[in-house]
Formats: sequence, C-alpha cells, structure tokens
Amino acid sequence: MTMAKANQAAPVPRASLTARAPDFVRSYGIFIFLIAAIVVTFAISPAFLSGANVSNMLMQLAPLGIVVIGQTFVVLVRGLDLSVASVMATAAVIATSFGGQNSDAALIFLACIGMGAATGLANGLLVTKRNVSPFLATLAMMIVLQGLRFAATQGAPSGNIPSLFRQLGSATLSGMPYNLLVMIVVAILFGILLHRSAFGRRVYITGGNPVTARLVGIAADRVTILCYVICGSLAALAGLILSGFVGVVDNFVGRGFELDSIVAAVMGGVALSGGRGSIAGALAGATILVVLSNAVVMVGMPVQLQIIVKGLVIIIAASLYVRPARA
Amino acid sequence: DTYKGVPRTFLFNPSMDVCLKDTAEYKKNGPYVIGFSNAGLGDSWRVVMLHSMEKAAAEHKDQIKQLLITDAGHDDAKQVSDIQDLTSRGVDLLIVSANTEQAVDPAVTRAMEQGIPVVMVDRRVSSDNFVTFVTASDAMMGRLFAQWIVEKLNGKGNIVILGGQAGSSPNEQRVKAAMQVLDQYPDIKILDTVYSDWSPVKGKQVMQAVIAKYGKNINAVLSTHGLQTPGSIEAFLEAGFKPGEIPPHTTSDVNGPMQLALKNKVPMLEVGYPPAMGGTAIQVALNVLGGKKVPCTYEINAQIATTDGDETPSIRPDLHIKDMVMPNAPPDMLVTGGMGPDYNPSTFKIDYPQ
Amino acid sequence: MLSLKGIHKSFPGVNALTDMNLDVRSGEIHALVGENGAGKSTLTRIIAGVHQPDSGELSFDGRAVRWSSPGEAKKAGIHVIYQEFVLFPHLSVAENIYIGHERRNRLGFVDHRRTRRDAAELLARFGLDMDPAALVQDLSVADQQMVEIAKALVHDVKLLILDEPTAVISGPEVDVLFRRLRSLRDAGVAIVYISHRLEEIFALCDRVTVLKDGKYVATREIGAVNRDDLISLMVGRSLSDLFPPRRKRSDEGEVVLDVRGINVPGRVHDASITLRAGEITGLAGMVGAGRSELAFAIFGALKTSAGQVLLRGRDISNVTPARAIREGIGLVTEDRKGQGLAMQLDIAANVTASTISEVSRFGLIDRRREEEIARGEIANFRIACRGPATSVSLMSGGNQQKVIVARWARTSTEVLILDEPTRGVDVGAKAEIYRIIQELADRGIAVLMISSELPEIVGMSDRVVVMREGHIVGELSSAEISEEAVIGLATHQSAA
Amino acid sequence: MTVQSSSLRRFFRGSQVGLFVVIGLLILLFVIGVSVSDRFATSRNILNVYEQSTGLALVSLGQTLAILTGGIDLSVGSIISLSSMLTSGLINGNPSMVLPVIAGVLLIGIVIGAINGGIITVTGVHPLIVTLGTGAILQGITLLYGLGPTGKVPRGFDYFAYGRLPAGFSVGATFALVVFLLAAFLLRNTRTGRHIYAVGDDPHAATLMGLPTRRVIMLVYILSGFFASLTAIYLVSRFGVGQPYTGANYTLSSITPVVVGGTMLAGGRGGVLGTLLGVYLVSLLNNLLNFLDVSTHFQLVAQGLVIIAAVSLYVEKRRIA
Ligand SMILES: Nc1ncnc2c1ncn2[C@@H]1O[C@H](COP(=O)(O)OP(=O)(O)OP(=O)(O)O)[C@@H](O)[C@H]1O
Ligand SMILES: Nc1ncnc2c1ncn2[C@@H]1O[C@H](COP(=O)(O)OP(=O)(O)OP(=O)(O)O)[C@@H](O)[C@H]1O
Ligand SMILES: [Mg+2]
Ligand SMILES: [Mg+2]
Repeated sequence: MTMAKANQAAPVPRASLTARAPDFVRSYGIFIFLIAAIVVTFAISPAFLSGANVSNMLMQLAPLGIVVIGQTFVVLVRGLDLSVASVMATAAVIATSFGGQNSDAALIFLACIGMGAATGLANGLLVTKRNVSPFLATLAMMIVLQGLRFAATQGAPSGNIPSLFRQLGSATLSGMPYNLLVMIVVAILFGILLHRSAFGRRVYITGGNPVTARLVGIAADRVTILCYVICGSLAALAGLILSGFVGVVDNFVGRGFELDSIVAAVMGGVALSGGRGSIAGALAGATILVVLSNAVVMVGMPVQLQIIVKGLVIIIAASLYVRPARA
Repeated sequence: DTYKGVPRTFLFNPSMDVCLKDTAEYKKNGPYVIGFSNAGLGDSWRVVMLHSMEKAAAEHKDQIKQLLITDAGHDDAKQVSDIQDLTSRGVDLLIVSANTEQAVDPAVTRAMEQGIPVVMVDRRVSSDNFVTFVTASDAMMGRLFAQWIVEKLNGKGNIVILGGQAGSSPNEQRVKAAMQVLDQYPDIKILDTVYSDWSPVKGKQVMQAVIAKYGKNINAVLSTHGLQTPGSIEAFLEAGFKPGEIPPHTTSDVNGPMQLALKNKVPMLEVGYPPAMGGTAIQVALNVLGGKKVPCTYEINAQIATTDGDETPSIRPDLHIKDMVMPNAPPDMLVTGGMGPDYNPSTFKIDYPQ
Repeated sequence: MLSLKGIHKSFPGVNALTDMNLDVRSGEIHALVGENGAGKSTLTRIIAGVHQPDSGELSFDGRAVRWSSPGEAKKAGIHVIYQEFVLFPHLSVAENIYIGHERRNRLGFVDHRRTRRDAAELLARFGLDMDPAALVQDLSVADQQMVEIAKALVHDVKLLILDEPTAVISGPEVDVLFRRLRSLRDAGVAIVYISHRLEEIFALCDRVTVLKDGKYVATREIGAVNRDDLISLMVGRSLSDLFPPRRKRSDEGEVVLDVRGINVPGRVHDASITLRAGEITGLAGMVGAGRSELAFAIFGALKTSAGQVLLRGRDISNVTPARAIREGIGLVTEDRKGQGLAMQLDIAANVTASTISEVSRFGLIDRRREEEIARGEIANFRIACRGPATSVSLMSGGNQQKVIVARWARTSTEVLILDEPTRGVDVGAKAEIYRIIQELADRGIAVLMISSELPEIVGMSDRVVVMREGHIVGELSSAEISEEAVIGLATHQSAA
Repeated sequence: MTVQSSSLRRFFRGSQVGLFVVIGLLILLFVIGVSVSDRFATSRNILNVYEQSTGLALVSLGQTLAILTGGIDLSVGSIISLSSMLTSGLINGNPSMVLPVIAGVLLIGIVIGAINGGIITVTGVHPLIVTLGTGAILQGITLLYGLGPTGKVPRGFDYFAYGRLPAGFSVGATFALVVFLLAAFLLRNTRTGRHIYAVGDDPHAATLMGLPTRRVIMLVYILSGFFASLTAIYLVSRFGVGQPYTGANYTLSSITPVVVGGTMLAGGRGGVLGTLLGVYLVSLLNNLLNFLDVSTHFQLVAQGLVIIAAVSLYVEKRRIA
C-alpha cells in the first residue's frame, strides 16, 4: 500500500532524562517521602523501629488502610465519602449491641457490612440519581447516621464486644497484627478488583469520563453506586476492627478517618478529579499518616507542632502528584 | 495515727469561703417551665447526667410544667443561640451546662439581666452572673490525681500525662491543677503530655507510641478521665507488661478501667465526677424558684476510691475500687450515675414533663 | 508582524517542535498546514504565550518577546481561536464575547445592558440570530463556534490565529467567517489560519507554511502551489485518491436498521431512515440540523418520545447504549474528548472500552489479549504511538480519532454510525479512515456517516439523507448525489 | 421571538432559581413554626434568629467566593480560632488596643488567605487538600499561642454581637446583610466579579482568555481569610473571649448554606444572595427545632434531611443517556 509511511506521522523521540525526572518523582515520590520520614525519625529516636513499635504502627495502619481502600474507589469515580467515620462508629455500636458472645460474631459482621453497604447505597443514589454533590450528600448522610445512632443508643452506646473482634482488633501473631492480615487480604482482593478486573476498568473509565462511559455501554451510575457501596462496607469492616482495638465503644470511633482517608488517598496519588490513582499509592499515603502520628510522639514533639507537621506533610506530599494539565 | 499528707483543705476544698445566696427575688408560683441548655451529648457521662435530670423532673411533675431541653452539640455559637431561644420560649429558670466557661458567659449574663435565674451545672461560666453552680470540681480532681501519684512514687519518678482534648476546658483545668501540685516536686519528671481527644482508641494509639519510646521508664500515668484510661492500660498489656508491672493510673467514673485494674493489678485512683449532678440541679432550681436560700456553689461529693493497698497519706478513701466496679457490666458503663441498678442508658425512658 | 526563528519545544516524551520558523506579515492570511500532531496547535500556543519555547526567538510587531502568560500576548494584540472551545458555558453569550474586555459605565462598573446591546449588534453583523442573553451551554456547537469567532472581533487585534475554526460550522457560517477574515486582512490584521480542509486554504489564504513532524518544511505563495503539491509537502508523498474506489454493488443489501418516525423533543421530528447492509448512507445537513441527536436516539443515548427503531425487524426503541452495543450497533461521536475517550487511560483500554467483558475472563481483564488487540488495531489503523500502553491524552487529534473508530469498528457487526468521523483529521488519516469505512461496509455492515463536509458526503455515500431543522427533508440516490443537490436540500428556505 | 419566555426559562435555569427554593423552604419552616408555638412568630424570636445568623453569614460569604471559583476553603475554622485568640489575647482588656488589634487581625486573615491562594496557584494541589493542610498548621499555631481561652475584651466590645439598632435589628446581622448586598452588587457589576464566575466555570479557558486567573484565585482566598477573621472578631464580641477551637465547627457548617443557596461546588454558578438565604434557613431551622421539642438525636436527622432535600432540588438534567 502506498501509505505505508503514514505511521511515522508522529515521531517517537526518546525521552530525555530531565524530562523523565518529574515523572519519576510523580510515580515514586510518595515512597521516597515515606522512606525519608522513616529514616529521619529513626535517627532521632531509635525506638521508632523497635519491633514493638513497628507492630503498633502496623496495627494502627490496618483500619485506616481499609477505609482508604474504599475511599479510593469513591475518589476514582469523582466522588468522596465524608460519611465513613460515621459508618465506622455505627459499626462499633452495632458490635456491642449484641450479647458480646463469639457466637454472635457472624451476625454482627453481616449487620455491620449491611449497614455500611446501605449507607453507601444511599450515598450513591443521591450522587447519581439526584445529582447531589458527593461532598454534601455524604456530609448529610454522616449527620443523619449520627442522629440515628444517637437515637438508637440515646447517645450512650454500651455493651461488650465479642472476644473474636477483640482478637482481630488488637492481638498479634508473633508481632504481626491480625488486623493487618485482614487489611492485606482486603488490599489484595480489592486491588485485583480495581486493577485487574473488568469492574475496575469500568471504574476508571467512569471516573475518567462519565459520558464516555455511558456511551461505551457502561452503566456508569451503577458503577458509581457500587463504589460507594464498597466504600461504606469497607468502612463498616474497619469500624468493626477498630472497635476491637480497645474493647470500649464510644460514639466517635473512627473520628477523623473521613478526612484522613481522603488525605491519604490524595497523598498517594489518587486524583480528586477522578480516574487516576492506585490502591498501592493510597496505602502508602495511609502509611505516611500513621508513621507521622507515631513519629511525632517518638521524637517528643509537642502536640502543637504535631498538628503543624501533619499539615505541612499533607501539602508537600500532595504536591508531588500534580500533573501539569495538557494545555 | 497522725495525718501525714498535705493539708486537706488544700486538696479537697477548692473554694474556701462559704457563701449563701438569697433568691427571694426569683420566687414564683408554680408550676414552672424550666429550660436546660445542654452543652452537648456524645459520651456516656453526659447522657447519664441528662437522664438523671429528666428523672428528677419526672419526680417533681407537680411543680414542673415543662422541662425544655436544647442540645448545642458542643458548639458555643449554638449554645448562645439556644439560650436565647429558651428565653424566647418564656422559661422561668434556666439550667445551663456551659460548653465553654467564657464563651457562654455573655449569654448567661444577659439571661440574668432579663430576670431569668440561671443555675449552672457541671460546667459554669467564667463570671459570677448566675445564681448557683452545681458541680464537682475539676481542680480538685487534678490535684488529687497529682498528689496521689506523687505519694505513690515517693516524690520521685517519671510520669506521662494522658489528656483529653488539647485546649478543652475540663482537660486544661484538671491538668493545670495537677501541675500546681507536680511543680512542687522537683524529682517528678513529666516525660510527655499526650492527648486522646477523650477517645479510648486514640488514647491507646498515643500510649503505644509513648510506651515504645520510654518503656519501663514510665512510673505512672495521669489520665484526666476514665474515658481514655482503658486505652492506656491496654497499650501496656500489649507491650508485654505483665499484671503487676503496669504503672499506677488515674481514672474516673467509668467501669472499664476499674475492671482492667483489678484484673491486671494496676494501682489505680478513681476520683468521680458524678453525673448525678443533673438531678441535683433540678432540686436546686426548685429551691431557687421557691425563694429559698441556696449555696453559691453546690458541690457534689465526689466518690473517691483506690485499689486495695494503694491508699497514700493524703488520699485514704473509704471506698475501694473492688466495691465500686460492676464486674459483669459493660466496660463503658458509668458507675457513679446514681440511677439505680436497673438503669441502662440505651433503653432509658421516662415520662418527664415535656 | 510575527516572526519565529528556530523554535524548539518538547513535552515529556515528545519533541513537538524542532527548529520551527514562521513569518507572518500584516495584511495577509497565512495558512498553516500539516498532519495531525505536526505541531500546529503547539506553535499556536507558543505564539499566544500558553507555552514557553525551550529555545528559539519569537518577535512580534518588531520586538523580540517572551510571553509569560496568555494575558500578556493578548495585551499585545494577539487573539487566538483555539482548536478547543474557550467558552464559559454558564455565562451568557454577551458576557462570553466581552469577557476580559468588559463594557463598563462611567463609574467603572460592568454595564450589562450595554454589553448585551453591543453583543447583539456584533451578532447581527454576522447575520446570527442569537439571543445575547442566552447561556452558552444552551447553544449548538456551531453557534458556540460563532461566538468564539465573534469574540475575536471585539477589540483591536494585530494578529489573529484560528486553529481549525471551521471544524464544526458549515456552508453559510463559513462564508460569513471568510468574509470577515478578508475584511480584517484588508484592514491590515495579520491572520494565521489552520485547517485540514485544503479547499479552504486555497479559497482564503495568501501564503501557506507547511509543518511536518514538528519541523518547518516550506512556505509558499498560494498561487505557486496546487493541492497535490501541498499534500506531498505535508505527508512527504503524493496522495492521489482521497476516497477509496467505489465498488460496483450488484444488488441492494437487506434492510438492517429501520427507523420509523422517531421524535426527540425539540430536536428531531418524525424522522424515518433505513440503513442497508453493505451500504454507506450519508446523513447531511447544516450543523444544528439534529443529526447527532438522531444518532444518539438510535443508539439509545437520548430518549425518544415517539417512533420505533427496528433492528432486523426487532424493536430496539429506547434501549440503553449497552444494549445497542450488544445488538451490534456502534457510534463514533463527534466530540472526541467529551464523549469518545477516557483520556487518562491508554490506547488498549480505550479500544476495548465497549467490549470489556470480551477481553476479560472470570471477570478479570486479560491484559495480554487486550494489548494484542490494540497492537492489531494500531497496525490496522496506522495509529502513530509508542505502543498499546500510550496514554491517549498525549496523542494528536487525528490519532485519537483513529482509536475511537478502531473501537467501534471492532464491535459493530450490524450498524456503525459515524458522527463527523474526520473532524480535525489530516488528509492522510482521512484517507485511511475512508478506506476503513469502506472496508467495514464491504464486510456487510450498514454504515451511517454524518458529515458536514460535502466532499466527504459526496465522495463516500451510496445514498444521502438530508436533515434540516430536525426533519428529514430528502433522500438522494447514488445517481442524484452532488454537492449542489445536498446543499439545496439542506438549506432550502421554507416559505415562512 | 418570545424573548420573554426565553428569559423566563433562563431565569429558572440560572442561579436565581436557588433563591426560590430556599425562600420556599423558609416559608415552609415558618408555617410549621407558627403552627407549633404562638411564641415562634413573635418579633422578639424572629429578631433573635436574625441576630443568630451573623457568624455563619460572615464566614459563608468568603466560602461562597472560594466555591464560586470551583475551590473550597477548609481552613476557615482554624483561621477563626487563631484570629479569635489573637483578638482577645492582644486586646487583653485594653480599650486603646481595640482598633489596632482589629486591623491587625483582619490583616492576618488576609495574609493567611494569600498563603492559601499562593500554595493553590503555585503547586496546583486541589484547594480541598491545601486548605485542609493549612487548617491543621493554623490550628497548631493557635495552640502554640494558647491552650485555653486567652485574654479578654473591654466592655462595649459586645456591641457588634448583641447591639440592637432601632426597631430591634441586630447590629452584627445588619452589618452582615449590608456586606452581602454589597458583595452581590460587586460580584455582578465589577470585572473581577465576573472573572470569579469565569474562573469557576472553566479555569483553563480563563487562562487562555488572558484573565488574571491566579489573581482571581488569590483574591477569593484572601477574601475568605478576611471574612473568617471578621467572623472571629464577631465571635469574640459574642463570647467575650477567643478560644482555641472556637472556629472548628465552621469549617464544614460554612459550606452548607452556600450549597443550599444554589452555589454549585463545581464552581461558576450561584451567588451570595442564595448563601444569605441559606444562612437564614439554617438559623431558622435550628430555632424551629428548639421550638419543636424533637429529641436532640432526631434534630441531627432532620438537619441532614433538610440539606438533602434542599440540594436535591437543584438536579440538573443530564443530556446524554
Ligand atoms: N501538553 C502536552 N504534553 C505532551 N505532549 C503534547 C502536549 N501538547 C502537544 N503535545 C504533543 O505534541 C505534538 C504536536 O501536537 P499539536 O497538538 O501541536 O499537533 P497539531 O499539529 O495541532 O495536530 P492536529 O492537527 O491533530 O490538531 C503531538 O505529538 C502531541 O501529542
Ligand atoms: N441545547 C443544547 N445543549 C447542550 N448540547 C447541545 C444542545 N444542542 C445541541 N447540543 C449538542 O451539540 C452538538 C451539536 O449539535 P448540533 O445542534 O450542532 O446538531 P447536529 O446537527 O447534530 O450537529 P452536527 O452537524 O455537528 O452533527 C451535539 O453533540 C448536540 O448534542
Ligand atoms: Mg491542533
Ligand atoms: Mg452534531
């Protein structure tokens, strides 16, 4: 054919090293940052990397990590979920409202996941069918859920947590927390779901461009709703695990997780504009937050500086990921 | 034997002047409409306090036509508005549990200026523009906590302060009073002050880090309330401390830490901050509306208890933790509520005049 | 007026421009041509201060300049009509026209009434019947493009650059535009005109500069070149036949799709059309005639309020796009970025987007299979890229278009609808897309090709259906097809 | 052509319709209030509601501007806390310090806003994350300044919050009302005002059009910081002292009236008058709930549902599929 040369239309020059540098930073910056933070803290306080402390951090990572995985799905479809903390607290309250026997564990588990999924469903429906902005829809759900929780317990949740969940939330297998094992399993399963499965592909296309998604035959609304359901369910799981971390419930188990999980995802390169990011990155973001909150105590920083450092880290880590938009 | 502790007046009596207030100007014929502006709910202490108030109101239905309750959700701005709204609704007397001492002060002062008597409960406002204050003392709690630790450690050792929320008034007042005591002992070293935001979860997380850092160098933990104490004890257990090795802890009101203390032989001091003061406030309110003389401050006796053998020269309570604890009740239960044995906050329902 | 010397510009992974030169005089219309990805838009953005060149000199109005922002270039008198719209959908037409040059009253406040009045005057000069207070988002794309053009005329420009301004407008609007441009030229404005429609270049421009692979090739007086010269300068070889050879069709294919009297409220009225296997049906009409809506309605992306769509006799009215795809219908939309691509994903994912379950096993994507497919399509469509894992956001428009056509060519077994399939595509790529369309038809697929380019309609269609103002107003058989006949039907003014 | 019908349609499609939604809800709440208590519709109660709206009004005004550009300012809570501490801490009961400190605190709000805007424009990080980060930093700085209520203000400082004009109109709320009207006028009738909408509608297009996009973004965060500091001064006037967490609740609550009032979080659409009505709606709802004797728990549910109900009315029809 005479047009054989046409595929030379756009030359493919080799990228220069300098051109690659920002890409490299963008892809691995968060990990470099994490390693740097660990090294510096270790230098100041060697106890930081003691087996016990590492085990502590891993145990603290698990619930946040699980929430972050769910949050990643939602952010990928251009959403965000502020109701996760409220879901977590509600899960913890549910966990104590049975008899506290291990035989209730399955029932509790189902009730919690069901509650989380239902909340996610409500969020998803509001966002897709009523076109309410995710920020507001999930904020309102957070308030509503808190109200319902208070109404059910009169504000004073009480009861015992089955020892199974206590184990799951706070015991270790020679230094390896059980809850981290749960997180790893969740990360692998949902990592495969997101990065390898057909559903995951639909998530990325929907997040990248919902109109395109619909026009290539993807039920974009259903995908979006499912992402909220995943997020709600994982938040409930995390709440259950966190309720086992200390055997006492309070109304605000998981307080702060809503913003922390979003921040972790963004620090890990999940774009708030949707369609971009990975679970590994998001977990790295979560690890930074956990390491950070432990490190500031290890180096003996006063509480004021702790808060300040957290703010700085958020901004710096997030700025590693910004891509100049193609003009 | 002779008393060897610090002067009891210093420890136990925060306000030394005894003062009585004449309330004749507020005398009114019933039945009354009483308004309660609550700072907020959120932990079980505050729930029990509210319930004890509802219970008292139910017991005085003959005199109380209506008890109107608002909840500020721990938001000063909302509480100021709530007080205005209650005033608009024409209450005869206001009971206020101030979210913060100073922010709610102008609103309370204004209500008083409009001739509505205000009874403070649990948390007062900074000025004296109210009729009376029903309370147990934050300052006393802080001092007792600190003095007990000092004496447990024989004036020498390293302590960690496990606070509630940085900057919140109950926390800061307890810590401030504790520091007044601790400052007098140069050999007492404060390793770290950490904050739990009143949450056992966060309490455990920060204590894990603190323990990883200082390990056995920690000689005592001054926890400013019982809500976060279990997190700390759990953190010690997980760090491999055996029963008997865990340093002394302070706590209040909550069942869980006492259960843990008995089980793991943790020396413990409990200074109660009884939620029953809610009911007392109703009684006081009726006295005010009846024109009776009332004390300027209505101090509820705090129950003070220690684990067996952990009394110190200054702190020799009559009560023991083993007698206070409710072994089979949930850990988050408040043992100082005075609501009777069948009380369960989640299912509590009473027909008070609404 | 404008002179560029030795301009270099590279993006991560791409050298968009190397050693580029350009001289534009005031009072001339200077054409800029080149294949997709040749660097025309990049050049435009450098002139306008959106990008800074890596090296090279830019001088404007006799002074060497270096813009640090588009605002600076604008102040100096450069106005650009970009390839993509630069409009604010939720502001009114009048506000869009004057944004940045607000009409103000004596107190310095924005004078809304004057803004509207002046805008109305300006629109009238274009012969546009548009409410200046209407929101831009409510306009058709053609009207939006006209607003873009009107914007260029509200202030004194010394240099006006138009990057494919006619991609979304047709006949009469193009005439208006050309008349305006000529009078601006006569008033001494320098104009750079970019288009893939060569006939426009010859009709309008004075000189032409050719780019290839980011490099300067040549500048010629327009009178000194002909169409074939230009093409061989652009693509490095001659291209004699743009359209594939027409095959003789022995018999009429069977009816695959039968659209009966469908209605899309406000846009399409009682439209009936039949598509036959192996036939390319051209759907012509002025921009805004409602052709895209008809396509969306057939595809299930817009609800119809009346009528039926029959696929081989089965009723598929008001199905979802997903179902339409399963039925073997494909739709190449006119808006690549907004409706066609998932920009942040790679070629492989975009090619297989409508057949995700086909490339997955047990719910998991078979990445190897997917890349294999993508590689096949890259070769088949001659998509210029680094491989199946190239992000489509980094590709030129023409190549992006090929990715979309490749996707739908794979899935359409019955009907393929192409809405402006060669919009913004260079001649070389156009020829390939035409070849592919013809191949698909030869495979027995019923093709509906919507186009505003008459040569394309005439050159490709076996049959032409014409729409006007939401109605189907006529049909031309193979023998009747001619540009005049199509125009006649498309613009026929009703008696009222 | 029926210009009239098309402008009517525009009217209903545009930001204006938000105002009607909120007005409708306001009327609804009012009717409920009147039917449950004869003390509800008294001028005293209504004037109280008006007064109670002041703080939220001031902070939401700045928030509206940030949201109009497609951003958000989650640092307002911390700015308020810091500013309130500085106000009462620096005045510390000294009347002669009042004016200089007010000026200084407002300047600090401006500087913080400029820092927010600067980080956003320079790094390109999403405003939500940037302001969350600066919010944390400012909270830390506030706690460095003081862990508890700090300083005091002289008598008379409370005039801003509690003072009443003739006919009983609150000084602060009336001030806020005037500021809102002024802001609405400026937003509509100045170039910068129009540019705020343009930047929010499409920031990329705004840059290409040569609009001073960065300056506009700087400006809205500066104004947001300024109004947060002004809110702090109001709160010090209302509470008599600055406290380290005084602003915490405003971070999220400042967003509700904006969105309820019809401003889209995506930017480019809406306006401050909607926000003002949104603020009145929130205040009236709180007041009504206090009159209704709903259990406090269900008050939360009711608030959530009202938010959902209000914003669900702004559904935009999707054109394709
Ligand atoms: N911001 C950017 N980042 C990365 N690559 C870019 C960017 N802008 C342009 N390119 C690349 O530079 C090359 C030239 O692109 P440009 O848009 O200038 O081509 P063009 O001649 O305008 O093509 P078309 O005719 O399709 O519009 C292409 O390979 C394109 O992918
Ligand atoms: N009122 C509107 N609001 C939003 N989008 C619109 C509106 N009208 C048309 N469009 C979209 O603009 C594009 C072009 O539509 P247009 O009105 O020009 O009709 P067309 O005849 O289908 O156009 P073309 O000739 O480009 O195929 C289509 O994608 C259409 O869906
Ligand atoms: Mg181009
Ligand atoms: Mg169209």
